[in-house]
Amino acid sequence: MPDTVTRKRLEILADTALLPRVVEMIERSGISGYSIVRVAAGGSRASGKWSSDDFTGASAKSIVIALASAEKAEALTTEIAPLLTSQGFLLTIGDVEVVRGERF
Amino acid sequence: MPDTVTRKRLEILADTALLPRVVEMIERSGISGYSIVRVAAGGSRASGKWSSDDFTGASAKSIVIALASAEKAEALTTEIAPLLTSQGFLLTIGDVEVVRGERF
Amino acid sequence: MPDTVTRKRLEILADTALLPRVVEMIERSGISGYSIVRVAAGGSRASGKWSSDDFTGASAKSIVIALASAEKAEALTTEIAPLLTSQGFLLTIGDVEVVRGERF
Amino acid sequence: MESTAMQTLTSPVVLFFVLGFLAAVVRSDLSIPEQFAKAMSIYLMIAIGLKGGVEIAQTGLDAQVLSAAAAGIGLSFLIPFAVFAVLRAVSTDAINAGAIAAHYGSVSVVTFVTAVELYRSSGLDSDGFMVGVMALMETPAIITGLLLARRFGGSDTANTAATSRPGGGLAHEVLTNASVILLLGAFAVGWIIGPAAYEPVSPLFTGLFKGVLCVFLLDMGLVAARRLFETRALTAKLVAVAIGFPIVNGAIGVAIGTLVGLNVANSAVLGVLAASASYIAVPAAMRLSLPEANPGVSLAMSLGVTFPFNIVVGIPLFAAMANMLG
Amino acid sequence: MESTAMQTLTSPVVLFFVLGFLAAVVRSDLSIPEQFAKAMSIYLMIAIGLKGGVEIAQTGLDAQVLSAAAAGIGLSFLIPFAVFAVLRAVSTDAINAGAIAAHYGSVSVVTFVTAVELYRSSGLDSDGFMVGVMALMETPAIITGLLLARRFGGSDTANTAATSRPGGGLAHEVLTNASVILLLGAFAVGWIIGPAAYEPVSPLFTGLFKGVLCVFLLDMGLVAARRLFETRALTAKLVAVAIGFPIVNGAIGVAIGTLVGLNVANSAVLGVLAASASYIAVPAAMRLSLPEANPGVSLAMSLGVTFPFNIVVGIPLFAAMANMLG
Amino acid sequence: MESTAMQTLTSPVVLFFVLGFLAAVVRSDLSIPEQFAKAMSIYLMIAIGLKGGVEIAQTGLDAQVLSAAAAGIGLSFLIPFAVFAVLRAVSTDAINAGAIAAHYGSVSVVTFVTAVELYRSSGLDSDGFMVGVMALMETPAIITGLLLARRFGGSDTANTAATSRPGGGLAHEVLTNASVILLLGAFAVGWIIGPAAYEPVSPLFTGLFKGVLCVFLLDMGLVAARRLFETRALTAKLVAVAIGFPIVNGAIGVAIGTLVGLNVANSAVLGVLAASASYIAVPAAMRLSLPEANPGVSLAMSLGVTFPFNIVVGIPLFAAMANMLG
Ligand SMILES: Nc1ncnc2c1ncn2[C@@H]1O[C@H](COP(=O)(O)O)[C@@H](O)[C@H]1O
Ligand SMILES: Nc1ncnc2c1ncn2[C@@H]1O[C@H](COP(=O)(O)O)[C@@H](O)[C@H]1O
Ligand SMILES: Nc1ncnc2c1ncn2[C@@H]1O[C@H](COP(=O)(O)O)[C@@H](O)[C@H]1O
Ligand code: NA
Ligand code: NA
Ligand code: NA
Repeated sequence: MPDTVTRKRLEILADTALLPRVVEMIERSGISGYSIVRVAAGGSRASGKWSSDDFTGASAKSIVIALASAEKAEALTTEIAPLLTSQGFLLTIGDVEVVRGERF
Repeated sequence: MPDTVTRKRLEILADTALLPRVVEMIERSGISGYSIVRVAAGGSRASGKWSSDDFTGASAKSIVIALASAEKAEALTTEIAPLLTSQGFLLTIGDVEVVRGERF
Repeated sequence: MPDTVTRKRLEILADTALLPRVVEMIERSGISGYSIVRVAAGGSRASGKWSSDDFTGASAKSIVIALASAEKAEALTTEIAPLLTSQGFLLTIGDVEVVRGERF
Repeated sequence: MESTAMQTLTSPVVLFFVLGFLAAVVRSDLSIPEQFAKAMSIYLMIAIGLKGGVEIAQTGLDAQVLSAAAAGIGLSFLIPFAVFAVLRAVSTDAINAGAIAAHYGSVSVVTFVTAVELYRSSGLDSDGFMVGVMALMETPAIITGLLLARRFGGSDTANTAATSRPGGGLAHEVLTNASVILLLGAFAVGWIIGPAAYEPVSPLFTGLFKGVLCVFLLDMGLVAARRLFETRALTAKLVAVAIGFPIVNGAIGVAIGTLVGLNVANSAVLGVLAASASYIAVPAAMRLSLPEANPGVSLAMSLGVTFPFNIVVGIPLFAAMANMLG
Repeated sequence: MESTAMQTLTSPVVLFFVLGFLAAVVRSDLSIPEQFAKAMSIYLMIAIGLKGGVEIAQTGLDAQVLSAAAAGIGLSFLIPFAVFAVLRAVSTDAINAGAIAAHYGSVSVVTFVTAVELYRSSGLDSDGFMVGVMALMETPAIITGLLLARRFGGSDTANTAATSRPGGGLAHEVLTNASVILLLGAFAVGWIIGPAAYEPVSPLFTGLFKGVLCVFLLDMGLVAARRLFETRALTAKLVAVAIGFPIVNGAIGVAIGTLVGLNVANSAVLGVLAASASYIAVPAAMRLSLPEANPGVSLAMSLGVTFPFNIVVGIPLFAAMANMLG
Repeated sequence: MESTAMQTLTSPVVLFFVLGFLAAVVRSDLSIPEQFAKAMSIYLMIAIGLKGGVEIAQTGLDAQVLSAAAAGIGLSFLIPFAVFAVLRAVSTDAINAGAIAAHYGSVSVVTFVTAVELYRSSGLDSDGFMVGVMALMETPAIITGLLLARRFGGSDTANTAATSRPGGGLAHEVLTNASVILLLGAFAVGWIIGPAAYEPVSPLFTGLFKGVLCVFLLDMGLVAARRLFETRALTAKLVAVAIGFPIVNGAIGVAIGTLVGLNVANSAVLGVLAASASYIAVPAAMRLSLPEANPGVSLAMSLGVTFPFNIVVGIPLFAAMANMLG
């Protein structure tokens, strides 16, 4: 098996309407790239259920996935932290093995 | 960097038609929320390939993502375990770092 | 809580057009199944932004998720490694707990 | 009748189905986007509901209506018993036999629509109220299928799963099902507004109807062929019964239609409804209420075998039967 | 006027809205695929823009045009002040009051379209340039709403968030908003091509228009009812003001329309525009510029209460008012 | 010819393209949902295939048909050689030169459709069989492009990747490609059913055609402009050749069309086909068979430069050339 190294996998759950701000922060943090997946539906005790079939798009959420080194992950976490409270974003950071880790 | 704590990231791969039952279980377990992502296609040695382009929707799968404390994750796992066998759901539990972990 | 064991969660970010090759490799590696999620948009410092709303589908990406034992994960990693460079795929391997791990 | 058979095979609707089927056979990457296919099926249900209702508003309630409705509901309740018995005889387990029986007791909207269109092209005009009959036939079979699976399947999942659902149980599922709501809702709207107010919306719902049906059948061909060839669960016996069911059920439907006094066209359509098997509403209900059943088998039968059989052979066949009996 | 009220309640457009609403009330699983709904709203905006432009190409610029545009822009800028004051009086915090005020100052494209169609059916023909007026009314309210939230909300987020966006700030957002571009762009295309070149595209944009509107309103009914019942943030007071706002704003709109010299039909439509509240463009802008506001509240009010009220009561009411004043 | 140029620039089809292009230039957030765009392209291919087939059913096979087919296939095979040579001269590496050459040898369905519509509006009616010619021109260029890349690119990936695919290699990919299946399949259906059976589906496939084309070109404008401005790989030299290619290839197409005896309209259309470059079928094939090539470059050229050039300048230009030679 090729050599692997440990990197961070960041997952940010954010309002689709606010993605431009998240992307901007990722770009500023020096992370090499990101990928966005649409959330189809969701729910929480705080605000009830929603579904992407609601054509207003007002509740639509997306998940932004970014692979990054520990330092860049930390930089992004610091920057995005205020939005976690004010906008109800969720951020998780997990450890993953990657091949050719020098890219991140 | 803001303080982070370790929480569980649960991922449940389930039939889209059966999501109401999964959601009910999540709600009962006291987990604060969940997000659903559609699976576009898949395959297994057991049952061959499928794609969401099949308009009957009979094979459609979704992934439910829920962030939770270890205890709530355990409660959900116990409750959902029977369905893993009878309905062929897949459940994975991973460790992730989160900011403001008191929410989960 | 039911017994859990540790397994690998592989995530491969690949061009949607090239998925048949990825699927072939997964099948060859003996992994029991896989699920595909569409990426809606993304960006990188290398090649700029793209969105799935571009009807040509030329930049479209997908994420392939596969749960597997450590050995099968290793087999797939070895096989897919050349494509990580030539095609710009991303592969991450994370540890997750699963119930009924004998299936993978 | 011969003219109907010919019309069937050279109708654009059937040819597009064949095109889709062949495309899947040669493993083309052609596919119709999921949400577009759903949009077309919503369109088709609204259009036939609406037109049926407008027709009732014009012609008033016919003496045949109540007989047709009773015959339809009866068929949907009872067909599953026969289908279940045959399946048990070819050694299907009770859970799957119950699930498949529910599919065959219920109906296929697209088979109905295709039959009505093809019959009309050959001068056999069925009545608007048959849309209502179809809507009534969608769900009774689900109840019979579940009862049989539960009674003989030694499982009480059917019971628990259905009743533990949020929103409350099987009755709710059966009555608020999307296709029942769309068909009966659009039917009611058509009945209220009548022909004058239908006029301005007719370019969408009448003008485009046959064209949209062609495109939808292209997709049906793709999906039917993929179901047929990619499912690993289909045995020769199951293929045989999936051809036998529509022939027998269709003949019974035509006969009962004639018996209760329906005219030739309506009897033929009742035959088509009895012969057809559900592949949208019932599979979804079965996943919820009978999750141990394997959806691969029932769909490969209803969509991969029975649907193509009805489109190509069944539709002209039931017209011929109705002509003979009528 | 009575005829308008009757026409409203038996129009297929309104009945499909009611059908969708009821389907959601009985918790049916019916849903319209997201991308199909977006496609329909794009279609509706192109169609009305295009037809408005073609009409201007035929009739030329009317003396009423400038008055109507000025009245519309004025209403969009000013309505938020009144709405904001009322909301503060029923103890909404300043941030949410500002956000809601922006919704009510702006307009609902579908309410406009439905009104124009229903008025036309009862012989009340408004002018094509009213589409342009609607497009101009979409965004000024966003500016007022943000100013109010920022001035009284003790937060400068509104400011920073908007100006820190890539592509440059609020002005850009307001001018390049998808619906503004579509409406004014299609309007310009219609104006350039004129009636002769419109002819070959009219089967799509005129022929299907009312039918598509029916299907879209079915979806509006579903979404409105779900917003109304699933939002936990709606209080009785907020429901009351969400009914009061369209009545008062609509009356003001009709009055100002009559004052600046619009004819009866155009005054009624200006009333509808003033009475209606945005549920697509403004919520998106508010998420970006005023993220502390709760989109659940404003949408439940505009979509769950005000929209149904306008469709069923408001549209005939403003026609009656315009008839009385005109 | 002048009338054609004028018609082009004030045609709603072209104006909607310009609108989309401008919307992207001002960075509007307007976008057409992905599945809706795919649905429109499926619709357009079925519609032109069907109408072409119906026309053949009426007129029978013309003496020009075989010449046109041979000319088309020849052009698709040979154009890539010239394009490849030019690209190598402006120092593109062999892999990318091969990929781009395949794009230019193949065709753009929408450019074809737009040309046929615009020509028809100015009285220049091409024949239905040209749809078949287009379908035949879609894929030969893929083979030439791959051969060139493999021969001069020092890589054998092209070979392995294609042949190691499930379903079996390049030939399969080339023949079962979704657009080839749709175009030729619908063509065959049209030929079988003929004009009488086409009648009931014509409201969808003829009535709506030009309107749908407008909406699709709106999306093409958005995507073309975004490709042009967001790709970082486009150099001034590449923009220049992406304008030079359609002029030269188009002129050759018109000349060969005239030489093999096609009438003026068909020659002009053959010129448009030669001038146009693929942006759906070929990019997908290249990702599979030549993954080292950068899709950003080829798409920015074919969609961002050549497509707009052909829509605005090329279409009237080739009509003028054909008129001069014919
Ligand atoms: N614990 C969680 N795990 C996953 N998704 C969540 C969680 N909590 C909230 N969400 C998502 O965020 C949305 C809004 O949640 P909230 O802001 O808590 O009302 C929900 O509808 C879910 O889509
Ligand atoms: N090991 C796996 N990793 C990821 N997804 C899987 C795996 N096994 C099965 N699946 C998904 O579950 C579906 C049904 O699998 P099965 O129930 O094993 O036939 C497949 O089509 C995949 O979408
Ligand atoms: N670090 C990353 N994390 C997540 N996705 C990425 C990352 N880098 C690249 N991508 C995805 O891969 C696409 C192509 O990236 P690249 O090949 O680096 O130009 C981007 O548009 C993203 O969708
Ligand atoms: Na049946
Ligand atoms: Na308003
Ligand atoms: Na070409």
